[in-house]
Amino acid sequence: NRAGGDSNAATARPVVALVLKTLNHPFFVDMRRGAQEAADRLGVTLQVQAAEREVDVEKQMQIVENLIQTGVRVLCITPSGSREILSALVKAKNANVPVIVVDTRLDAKAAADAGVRGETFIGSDNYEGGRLAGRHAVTVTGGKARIGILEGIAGHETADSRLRGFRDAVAGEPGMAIVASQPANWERDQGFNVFQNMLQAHPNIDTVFAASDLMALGAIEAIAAAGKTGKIRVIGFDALDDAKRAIDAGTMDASVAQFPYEMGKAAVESAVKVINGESLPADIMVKLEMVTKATSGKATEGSR
Amino acid sequence: MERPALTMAGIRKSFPGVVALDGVDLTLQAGEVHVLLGENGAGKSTLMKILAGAYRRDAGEILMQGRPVDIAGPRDARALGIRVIHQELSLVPSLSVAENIFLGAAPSRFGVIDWASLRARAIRLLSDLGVAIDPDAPVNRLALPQRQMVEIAKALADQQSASVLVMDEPTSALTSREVDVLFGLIERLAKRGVAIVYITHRLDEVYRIGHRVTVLRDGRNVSTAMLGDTSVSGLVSMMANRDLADHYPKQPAPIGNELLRAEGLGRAGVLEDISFSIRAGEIVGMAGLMGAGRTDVARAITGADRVDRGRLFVRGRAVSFRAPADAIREGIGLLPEDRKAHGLVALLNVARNIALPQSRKVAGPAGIVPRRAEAALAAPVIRDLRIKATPDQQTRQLSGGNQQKVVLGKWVAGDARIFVFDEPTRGVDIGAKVEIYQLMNRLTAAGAGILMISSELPELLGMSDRILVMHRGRIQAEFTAAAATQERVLSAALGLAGPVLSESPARTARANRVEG
Amino acid sequence: MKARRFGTLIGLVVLCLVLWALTPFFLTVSNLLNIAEQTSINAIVAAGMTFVILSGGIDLSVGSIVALSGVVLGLSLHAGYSPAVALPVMIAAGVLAGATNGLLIDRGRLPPFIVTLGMMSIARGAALLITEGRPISGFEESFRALATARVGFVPAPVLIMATVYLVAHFVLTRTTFGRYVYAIGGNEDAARLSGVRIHLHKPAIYAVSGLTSALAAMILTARLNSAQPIAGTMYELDAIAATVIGGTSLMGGEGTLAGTLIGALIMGVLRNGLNLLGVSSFLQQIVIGGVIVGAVLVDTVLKRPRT
Amino acid sequence: MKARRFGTLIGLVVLCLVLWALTPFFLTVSNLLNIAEQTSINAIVAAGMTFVILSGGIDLSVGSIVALSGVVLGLSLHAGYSPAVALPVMIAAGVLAGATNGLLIDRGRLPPFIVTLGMMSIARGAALLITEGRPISGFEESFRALATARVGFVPAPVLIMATVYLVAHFVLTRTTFGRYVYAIGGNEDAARLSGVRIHLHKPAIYAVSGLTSALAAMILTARLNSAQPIAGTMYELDAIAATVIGGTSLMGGEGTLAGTLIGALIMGVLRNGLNLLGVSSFLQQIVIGGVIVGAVLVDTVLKRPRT
Ligand SMILES: Nc1ncnc2c1ncn2[C@@H]1O[C@H](COP(=O)(O)OP(=O)(O)OP(=O)(O)O)[C@@H](O)[C@H]1O
Ligand SMILES: Nc1ncnc2c1ncn2[C@@H]1O[C@H](COP(=O)(O)OP(=O)(O)OP(=O)(O)O)[C@@H](O)[C@H]1O
Ligand SMILES: [Mg+2]
Ligand SMILES: [Mg+2]
Repeated sequence: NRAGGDSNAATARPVVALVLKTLNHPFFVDMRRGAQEAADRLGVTLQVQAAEREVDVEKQMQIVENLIQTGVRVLCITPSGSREILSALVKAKNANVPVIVVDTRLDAKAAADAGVRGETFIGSDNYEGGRLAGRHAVTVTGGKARIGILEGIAGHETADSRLRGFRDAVAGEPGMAIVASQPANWERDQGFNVFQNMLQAHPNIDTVFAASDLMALGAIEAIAAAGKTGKIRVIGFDALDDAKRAIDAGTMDASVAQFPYEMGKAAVESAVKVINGESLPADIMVKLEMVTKATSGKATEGSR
Repeated sequence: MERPALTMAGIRKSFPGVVALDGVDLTLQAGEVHVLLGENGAGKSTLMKILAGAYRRDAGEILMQGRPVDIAGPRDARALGIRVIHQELSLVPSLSVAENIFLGAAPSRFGVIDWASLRARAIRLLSDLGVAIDPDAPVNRLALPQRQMVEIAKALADQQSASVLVMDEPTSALTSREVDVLFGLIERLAKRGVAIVYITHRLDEVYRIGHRVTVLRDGRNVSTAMLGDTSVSGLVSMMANRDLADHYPKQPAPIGNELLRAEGLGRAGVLEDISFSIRAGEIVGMAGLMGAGRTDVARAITGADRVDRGRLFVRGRAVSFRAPADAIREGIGLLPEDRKAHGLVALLNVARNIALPQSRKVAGPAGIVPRRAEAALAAPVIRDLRIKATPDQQTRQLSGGNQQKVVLGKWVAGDARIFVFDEPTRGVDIGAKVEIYQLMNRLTAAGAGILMISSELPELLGMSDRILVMHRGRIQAEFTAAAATQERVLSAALGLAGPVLSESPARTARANRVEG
Repeated sequence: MKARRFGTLIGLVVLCLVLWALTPFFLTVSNLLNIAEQTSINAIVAAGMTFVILSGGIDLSVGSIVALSGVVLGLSLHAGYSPAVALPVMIAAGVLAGATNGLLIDRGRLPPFIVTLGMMSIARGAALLITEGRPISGFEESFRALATARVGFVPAPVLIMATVYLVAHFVLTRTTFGRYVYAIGGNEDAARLSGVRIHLHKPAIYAVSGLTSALAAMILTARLNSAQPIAGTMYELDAIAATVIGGTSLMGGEGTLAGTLIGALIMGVLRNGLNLLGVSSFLQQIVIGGVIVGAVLVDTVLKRPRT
Repeated sequence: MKARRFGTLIGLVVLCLVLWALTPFFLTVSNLLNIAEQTSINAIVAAGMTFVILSGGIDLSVGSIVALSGVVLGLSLHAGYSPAVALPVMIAAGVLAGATNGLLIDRGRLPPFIVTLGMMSIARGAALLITEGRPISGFEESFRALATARVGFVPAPVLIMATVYLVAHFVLTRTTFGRYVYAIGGNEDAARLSGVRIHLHKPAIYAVSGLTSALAAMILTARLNSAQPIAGTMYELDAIAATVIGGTSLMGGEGTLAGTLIGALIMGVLRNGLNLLGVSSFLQQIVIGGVIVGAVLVDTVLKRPRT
């Protein structure tokens, strides 16, 4: 049933598909760039597709279904839903398209039930990242802090794992009090507004954890507007370029770096190995790192 | 003869499936009142819409003062001094009366409106017209006749530059008092040299103000003549290509049992102590000046509006209507005053409009409409009322008079026994009027009762068995057909006469009624 | 009306021809089935939306009702109820939410836009609240068959879509309720004065939209093997676009279900084609926007009467 | 009309009283200034939206135009142009996008919903394309003053909002253009027959909406010190909600800017209050939805004529 794909593959370079959650977020933009770099280097054609909204797993499923029609050789995917995407991956399996899972793990049990096995998983753990941020907060505050949290879109898996990790890390510390936790929907301007409002109710907040840097950057502007720059530690997630600049400027304390560029690169490299029939390890873990003022120069280099 | 102010020659216009105008000529002299006559759908409004720039003509030419002109849009028409009062009202409901009058022509500097001068000019214009309408009131607060007066005022907003004034049935919503004022104004304008086209279905008006007449039939000229050289029956036979013996062919039916009785109906600020009855075989006329509350009575007894006080009986049984559907179930049908707003679903075809009140019957208990069932229901109605349309035509494509007939047809098709007709012959041609009167005769002969609200006194006097006269939300007087004269009805409508001039069956009945 | 439907159909055919010329992957049986299956959810939501828009209203809450009825379904199934119980319950939830819209619009005389905007927020919040924001996943094969089964070579969602359209078309064209939908949309006052019980039919119209949203949720849940409280985001825009591309007037009173189906297919074909062609995501948004406007433009030009 | 504005104002006052009773943080000068500042962006977008809705249209593209004109601004500033050059350029971009909407709607006789839905997708795609999906951040203090400066104790965005409202109010109530907006919305045919140049004014109306979107983008970019291609998502719903809560009829022809401002404030106060009270994220959506419907319901009940 893949006659079209075969004739295509015979004449042209093999096609590797990278299906992202979205391309609206710098995180995935970086991932694509890493992947593109590897594709150019290794002589494969890279097809990048993404839904318009990060959480739209049904649209992602459609993209997978459509790409299968074109006879791609390998499918790299950052699942918008760790269980929901399995239906699409079953279809990929039935069409003999090997799958490489990036950034967000498949739900192990559900994947086993569905009989889906990714060739490999490339990424870092959001829950671990959250814990890293939490432990960092404990260290730098000396175990005593009044914390405000900016949550992501309610019901969003990635945001939830990061938050759980952070909460678990500070839970054991009696001095670490989470005084407010509000959703800012992963948006910069909502991060601003929500944190501005939070400061009204809790002027003594001294530490902010934002589930993504976009919200953290909004909070930084709210802090500046309140004239409290330097008095409130801001810890973000993703180590976006803007965040690193803020860390260098001292307006932000730290951000958890996930190195999406590396993930993208590794994804395409692994895909080529699959095409060549080489075997892959079950997991390719990309490091997680706390980017602080001390490390930021190095971190910036690493992700490019 | 001096050069005509306006010449339209060989005008053609077709719509998908209809040739509305087929080479029509019209010549207007400065200072004349030129009456345009024709049956419903003859093409009068279409011809005037071409003049107004609302439609593009397919062929033909238009000359003003002998020079050919191109009218590509409403602005061109205005610039040429052409002013049009359209048949279907075209006001902006949420804007004030004053703003509507000067819409598109407000006094302004650098785009900033001079409100003081705008108001002052509106007040002057309205008082010229002799109407007491608040210039600051939004138009959607006005009743239909008042809107009509605003529409007239709007066409006269800058009379200085007007050379041609078109009035498409301006009096169809007016009562005699406003008609008199309007006619005075038309005469003044004509004296000043304005060429006036006057479209009407009220033949009595034709001789009051017209100088010449042009008759159209089926989109073609039939004739143009000096009015002095024609007779009413001559005009009628030109329009309809047949003779009408009697304009008010009233045929008294045997009066039977009481069908509907209202007792002391009232609604704060609108209606007070409305009591009357309608019996089988009876046509009860209702007269009154603009805003007297006749429409409110019609709505109150058909479930369209709630009432605060009073009781309603159908065939002696007390009823209370929560919605028009309840009244329809009791066999009451309302022909509303404003067909565009309340009568028609313009996007639905003729058959479905006619069948709408009868949906339950057409469909049967399961609610499934058999194919062509509506067309089957509508076909005889279209034939009987001589509606110039096919069952499948969208009603918005019909001429005004034919739309009116469709609204009427909705009730004729059903099994209503009590009809409330609010201005039933508005915009209907003379032939169709007689058909409607004959239809009313047939209905009463079959035992129905009719409440006929009308602003045309001759029709009320000609067709009613009894006449109720309203004044400021009350029933001011009641006349038997024999006792009613134009003068007596008018003075009651003005509130000059005593409360009841003749014996009133409804009131007597109420006085004698034993509680319980 | 016929010319109009025709116009949109021409748009669809042209689009297909263009894609056929551009990519060999487009015109294959498996891809066309693929498109039909992917279109089914939007098409079903759009069928209910067509009722609402024909009646002169709008329903922004469809996406949230998809989410809410979906999680009701998910929770019922996980609580151990069989699909025979869970499905009626979830459909009731959708119908109820829709009817609530209709009641508020009718009794409160509120603008449909605002009521359904409120419901959009409320139903979404409720879906998140009862699941604590977590998806509910993993259902039995018997239930998942609603998305995965094939009858002959036709996928179940396509069959469900076809059934919905046949029934809805019958209701709209052959029943009094259908007539009333058009009459209310064309002129609500005239309809009321003609004896149409608006208080009964308006809530029913929005309930239909709730019903189709629930049916879409059923397919979606089976398809993803998961009921997500964040499902259905932006479905309202897709459904409205399909309806309007299909020639239904947002003023109400005019339109057909066949048009809506064609509208939904245009969107489905377009998305599929852009994926097949490997058009970049950003460019896709531009092309989709352009085609939406273009499709309606072609249609309007074809339909425009000479005046 | 007056009663109606009054009704919404009552809603705002009641909301404030409730929040005052529930939390001591609400009624402080700094918090009220916060609210005013946070409201400014939505309020400015809603001012243009009010023009469009008054004229009987709708503009779904405002959020995307915010993003597009924002990134145009960001790129111009980063390319080294001074704000004196960059601001006119970005405003031109917004006005152009709006005017394009208007031209398509007017000349193509297309439904505003569809045209602006298309533009929503196109402008968003364009913003993403020219930035490759990345934000453009870090601007000079001279530019950032547009968001951070204070005149007396009044934040600059609040001043800009006030200016926009004063000018827009003047235009709507005192100029021929403003009255044509109402006339076109109230009865387009009548306006045309009265000689109003629809072909001129309709594009202008949508251009106004593009203009206010660009002004909002200016504040947003200065405020966040970043121009993002994904900025402004869902702004259309907030702006429409503010307009309709403020008593403007979606049918066109009726409404005031004062109402829209109150509507925007209701939404701003509500979001602020929910943050202050620490209401959970799921519940927030339910409460916001409820208040939107409730506000309009109260207003409608107060305004309703007895029939
Ligand atoms: N927009 C339209 N589309 C299709 N047909 C139309 C349209 N407007 C008018 N017609 C048709 O053109 C013919 C002439 O209509 P017109 O309105 O000019 O009649 P009229 O003489 O003014 O009648 P009335 O006395 O009833 O107002 C009618 O058959 C009508 O159905
Ligand atoms: N929609 C409306 N809104 C506000 N006031 C109205 C409305 N319709 C009518 N009125 C007012 O109610 C009063 C009675 O009007 P109604 O239409 O019943 O009078 P009428 O006797 O039927 O006169 P006509 O039929 O000649 O208009 C008038 O003062 C009128 O201004
Ligand atoms: Mg006419
Ligand atoms: Mg009346």
